[in-house]
Amino acid sequence: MIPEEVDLSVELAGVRLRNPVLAASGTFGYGLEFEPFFDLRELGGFVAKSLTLEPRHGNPPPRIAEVAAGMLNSISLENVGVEAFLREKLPRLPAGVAVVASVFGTEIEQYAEVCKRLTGAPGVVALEVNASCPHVKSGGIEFGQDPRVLATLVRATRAATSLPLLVKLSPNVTSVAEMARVCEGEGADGLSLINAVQAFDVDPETRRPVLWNGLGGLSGPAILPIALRMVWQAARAVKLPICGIGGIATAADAVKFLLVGASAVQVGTANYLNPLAALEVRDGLAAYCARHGVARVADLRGALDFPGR
Amino acid sequence: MIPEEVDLSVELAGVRLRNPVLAASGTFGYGLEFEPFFDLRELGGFVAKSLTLEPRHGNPPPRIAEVAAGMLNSISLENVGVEAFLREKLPRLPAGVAVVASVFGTEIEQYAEVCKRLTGAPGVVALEVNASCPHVKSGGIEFGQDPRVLATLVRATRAATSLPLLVKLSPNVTSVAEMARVCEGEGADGLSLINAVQAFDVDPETRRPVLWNGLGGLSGPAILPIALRMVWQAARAVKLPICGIGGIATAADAVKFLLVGASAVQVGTANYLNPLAALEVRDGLAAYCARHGVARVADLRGALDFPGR
Amino acid sequence: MSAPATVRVDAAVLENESEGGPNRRLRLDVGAAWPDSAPGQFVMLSPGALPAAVRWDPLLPRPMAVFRREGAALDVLYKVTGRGTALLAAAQPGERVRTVGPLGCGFPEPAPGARIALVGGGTGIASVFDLAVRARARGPVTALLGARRAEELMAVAAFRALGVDLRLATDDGSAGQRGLVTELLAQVLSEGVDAVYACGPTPMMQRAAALAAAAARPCFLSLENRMACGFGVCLGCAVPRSAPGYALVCRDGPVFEAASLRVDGLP
Amino acid sequence: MSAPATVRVDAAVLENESEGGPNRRLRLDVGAAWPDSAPGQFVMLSPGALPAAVRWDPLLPRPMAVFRREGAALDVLYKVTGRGTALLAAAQPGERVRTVGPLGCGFPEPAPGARIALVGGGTGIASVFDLAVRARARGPVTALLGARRAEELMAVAAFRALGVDLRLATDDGSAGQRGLVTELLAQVLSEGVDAVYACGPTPMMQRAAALAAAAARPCFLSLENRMACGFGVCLGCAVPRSAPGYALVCRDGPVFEAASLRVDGLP
Ligand SMILES: Cc1cc2nc3c(=O)[nH]c(=O)nc-3n(C[C@H](O)[C@H](O)[C@H](O)COP(=O)(O)OP(=O)(O)OC[C@H]3O[C@@H](n4cnc5c(N)ncnc54)[C@H](O)[C@@H]3O)c2cc1C
Ligand SMILES: Cc1cc2nc3c(=O)[nH]c(=O)nc-3n(C[C@H](O)[C@H](O)[C@H](O)COP(=O)(O)OP(=O)(O)OC[C@H]3O[C@@H](n4cnc5c(N)ncnc54)[C@H](O)[C@@H]3O)c2cc1C
Ligand SMILES: Cc1cc2nc3c(=O)[nH]c(=O)nc-3n(C[C@H](O)[C@H](O)[C@H](O)COP(=O)(O)O)c2cc1C
Ligand SMILES: Cc1cc2nc3c(=O)[nH]c(=O)nc-3n(C[C@H](O)[C@H](O)[C@H](O)COP(=O)(O)O)c2cc1C
Ligand code: FES
Ligand code: FES
Repeated sequence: MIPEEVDLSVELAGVRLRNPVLAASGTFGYGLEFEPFFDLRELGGFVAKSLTLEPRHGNPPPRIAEVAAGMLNSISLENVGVEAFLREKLPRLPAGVAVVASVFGTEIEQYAEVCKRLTGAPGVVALEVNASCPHVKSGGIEFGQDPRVLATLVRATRAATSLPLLVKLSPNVTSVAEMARVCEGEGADGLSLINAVQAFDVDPETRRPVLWNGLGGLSGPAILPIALRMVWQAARAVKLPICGIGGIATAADAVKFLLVGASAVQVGTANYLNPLAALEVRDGLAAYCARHGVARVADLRGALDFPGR
Repeated sequence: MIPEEVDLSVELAGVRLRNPVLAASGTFGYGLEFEPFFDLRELGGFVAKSLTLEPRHGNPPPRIAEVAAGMLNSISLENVGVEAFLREKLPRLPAGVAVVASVFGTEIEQYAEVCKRLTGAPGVVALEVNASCPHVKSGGIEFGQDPRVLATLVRATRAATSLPLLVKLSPNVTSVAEMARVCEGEGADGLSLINAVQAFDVDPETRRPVLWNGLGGLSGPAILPIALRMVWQAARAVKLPICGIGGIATAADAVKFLLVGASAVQVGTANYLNPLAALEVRDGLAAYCARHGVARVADLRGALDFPGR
Repeated sequence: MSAPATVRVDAAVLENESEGGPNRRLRLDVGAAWPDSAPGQFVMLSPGALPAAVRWDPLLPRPMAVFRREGAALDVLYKVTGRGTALLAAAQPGERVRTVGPLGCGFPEPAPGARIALVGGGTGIASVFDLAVRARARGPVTALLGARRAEELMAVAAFRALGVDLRLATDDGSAGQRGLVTELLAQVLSEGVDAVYACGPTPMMQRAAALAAAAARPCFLSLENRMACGFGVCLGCAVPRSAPGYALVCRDGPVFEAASLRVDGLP
Repeated sequence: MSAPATVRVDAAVLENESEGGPNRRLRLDVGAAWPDSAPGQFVMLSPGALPAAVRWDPLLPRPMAVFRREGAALDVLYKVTGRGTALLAAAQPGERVRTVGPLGCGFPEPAPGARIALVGGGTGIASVFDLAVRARARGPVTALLGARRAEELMAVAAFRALGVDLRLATDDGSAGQRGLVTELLAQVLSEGVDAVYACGPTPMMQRAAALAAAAARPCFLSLENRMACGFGVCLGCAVPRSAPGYALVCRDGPVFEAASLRVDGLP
């Protein structure tokens, strides 16, 4: 599927990846769910569902709804907890799958503790600190929206692990560049952006919010131009490698993120409608490179033609 | 077209409107452009293209592009200037059309001066201060994104006019509630939100931004759930009446904004694809009220069924 | 039971015809390699035929029960209720519908000789048909089908052709008994039934579960939740368990023993 | 000239057929009340037939020249280039396409007896056809049509049927002269022409304008810009005037005298 002559490998935060296409946290389960569809080693890697110290149940239904070219979710970080992940999920993955573990907590100490426990686990190549979950009242929104809180979080998680540390930023901020600089200053190895955009929808017939929680996160193709803007802004603000996320469903979408400065990309919501989406993005990216005479996909990074800016 | 029994009239910032459906600034020209399609007096009113003290030429092309369920624009506030508006546009509108004049400037003094000149012009029932244009470097983005600057702007424009003063907020902020409170504190009579969301898109074939300006504003159905979230948040933060804007294309969309707390709505991008969109929203709103036994459309305001929140 | 294989095919539409009222039957060519499915399993279908160019609205696939499988042909019975099904209704023969499946865990096999009652309400009728097909060889089957009006009743002829004991109910009495299908269930339970299998709107399933519990009979519910993925990764289809926490309809269900859920908390 | 009336109709597709290669002809029933249009005016068409349920992607209508009007039937010749035209190509007879028009200011009428050259490149051919129809009664018309390959040349038979002086150019020589259509224009200008009317890709129009200017002949360009509204309210279709500032292609054009524009600044 990959033309011989194209070198798809990239480096992200010190990790060598087979190719720049990963699957995004919360859209790829613990990887195992995609085994019926393809060999997970075909991807650059995947980010597992965000883990907390203890298992979490999440919000009552309805948790999802469809909107124009996108969806809303308010899962509220239901997950099996870090111990069950290490014991039951990780060992079942085939060797050679690059797993990025995503970390979440309601207190900074919890984040740090989860980071500690994940460090050294076989197959886990990096950690992604989810500072940006848009629908947990006591959690993500504050961490990722306040530069001081974010700094504390990055410092604590940085100290808790020797693994490469990615920080996943919230899009619900006035200046993503400021948040990017905070992460760089506190020793993060890379950034992932964006998480879902805070949103709301209502059923005019029942007059109720479509989600039990009211607020939810908007994801899917609708947010791509917002995500691309933020990656472009972050890439100009910091030197850190960036994993671009938001609405990616085709190889052309992925190319856009690389051109504005991302080193790799994550496919999210598209996995739901097409379980082969990430694989198809990988194949299409290789075809794009072959068609455009790009020998190394890494050369696309920041290769936007936008003189003077 | 309007069932007899439904009272569609609403009050917005002290202005009595025939119905709560307006057309948004920059999507309805100076009104005259829609005369081939319907009688402008059928709407609650319209917001004219933002006016500056002097005429402005705007950005070079390309200025627009299509994205998933939306569009990007970087018009950069091309307009005829306040004097030409008063001399050439306003007098040609039929009597009885409620015109909201939108005001913009690169300095606060310019805003204030434009407000002064518009005050007293026949047909102009209110002013809308565009504090939120997402693509003018020296202008909108700073006014609407910094609470202190926004406060100064509202104070100055408030002092410059006796007309009802609406402030149009930027969506590109961490807390729209904070900005809403600033406007309330400085004596605004109402809020309009949201303006277009800052965004970026790239053509992977040419590797160039799709817009000459790179950055542009995302509008259309894609942003509706973001707009609805912000109106909901603003309505809970302040007592000011709110004009809801963002992705409205059908009566059901308009109902959603009223339910989360808007007093009126503006139809924007939908006018492009359907020059009768605003009229159809008005008709559909009347039909919705008739079907649901709502005697006065004003009763829908804030009638969300979301106990405990 | 080891999970059967799951595949994605862009299946050609073979037929797409009205079944009366708002209901239609879609026949897809899923290919000979399509895995066998158990009664109660489902597929995720793209909301309408795949367009001539990408269009992202509506975005999410729609869950539909496997109504019948004949070689490479897979039938789905669906009701046009909203955007996705309206667009599916416009799919022309030769166009393709993205199909992922079979998904979920179906109905448990009835014990040999057990007298079972199947309760189908509205679109839920499609979910219990394959169970009727397979169960009637094992023991007596009573099928209770309900809908608002006669024309909304799905698959009546197909059930009739099976030769099972068939009873109908409609809200307006235009077919069978006037009233709710659960009133039929109450009757049938009093006549003697060993297990209940139900699919339909939430209030119907809550009532069916209550009736079965009162009669001390096991009750299996097939839930019709909103879904984004259908295979356990979005966590969007959660329903409350009777134990703390949530089950996923697409992965742990769609069929659940009623007692394992907090049925009053179903969406 | 007082602006002609503009209307919005959801026009039924009467025919939608291949014209060879990537080109198709769409015949719409716009109704008898559809206003007359001048050569060079255009319509905005929804990107594909109106769907069975609202779908917002793609969102914006596409500008297309009025190729021909016959009673209630309006013909558009289009090339399948991207999402919108691919979806239009799938529109079936009986489906409806939202149509707003006629829009813009068309070509000025040639002076009686004037020898005019029409230059059409690619999809621009469709924009100059109606001018050929009307102008040939007033004076000698030379039509120069160009495209990449023979099969991409639009409307050759229709031009031939008009009996105008017709010359073709293709990049690969598969029809007419090998090379650019503007090379034909250089020839024809040297043979003697009073005015040039051109529509096509930007480089073609820039070259046509330069050639006409060198020959001191007036040159009218019909521009094919991206548009959102088509009637002057989005300000998205701006092109630089030779005087400071911008003109709107949809309102001030699509036809402009070349000298009034900064043609090197066209997008
Ligand atoms: C496992 C499973 C099997 C199913 N089998 C069938 C089947 O065989 N035949 C069939 O016709 N339907 C079946 N359904 C239901 C079907 O998925 C929905 O009717 C369909 O998704 C509606 O899509 P739509 O786009 O037309 O409606 P939408 O526009 O999405 O919705 C229309 C209205 O229905 C509501 N709604 C949407 N989805 C659901 C839902 N799942 N449950 C309750 N309300 C909803 C919406 O809020 C809205 O008010 C099944 C569902 C599940 C989970
Ligand atoms: C007044 C006017 C009259 C026109 N008349 C005709 C006609 O009669 N027949 C016909 O086939 N076409 C005509 N066009 C051009 C037509 O509008 C575009 O080809 C069409 O919009 C492309 O839509 P799409 O969705 O298929 O392509 P898209 O997916 O939008 O685009 C495909 C590619 O073309 C580019 N593109 C899109 N629109 C334009 C444009 N307007 N100019 C240059 N590049 C563009 C895109 O950037 C992309 O690379 C006319 C344009 C105008 C302004
Ligand atoms: C249902 C759902 C659950 C998600 N869960 C998580 C999560 O646990 N942790 C996280 O960092 N991001 C989570 N995300 C966000 C995605 O990883 C991604 O950042 C976002 O959806 C934008 O990308 P997309 O448009 O491609 O989906 C979730 C998204 C969805 C739709
Ligand atoms: C092309 C274009 C031009 C606009 N110009 C203005 C403007 O001059 N002043 C202003 O306040 N808003 C302007 N807007 C923003 C709209 O008024 C509206 O706030 C925004 O588009 C969101 O609404 P919508 O999704 O319904 O379009 C413009 C929007 C578009 C698409
Ligand atoms: S539908 Fe996604 S987890 Fe069940
Ligand atoms: S296309 Fe909107 S102004 Fe010309």
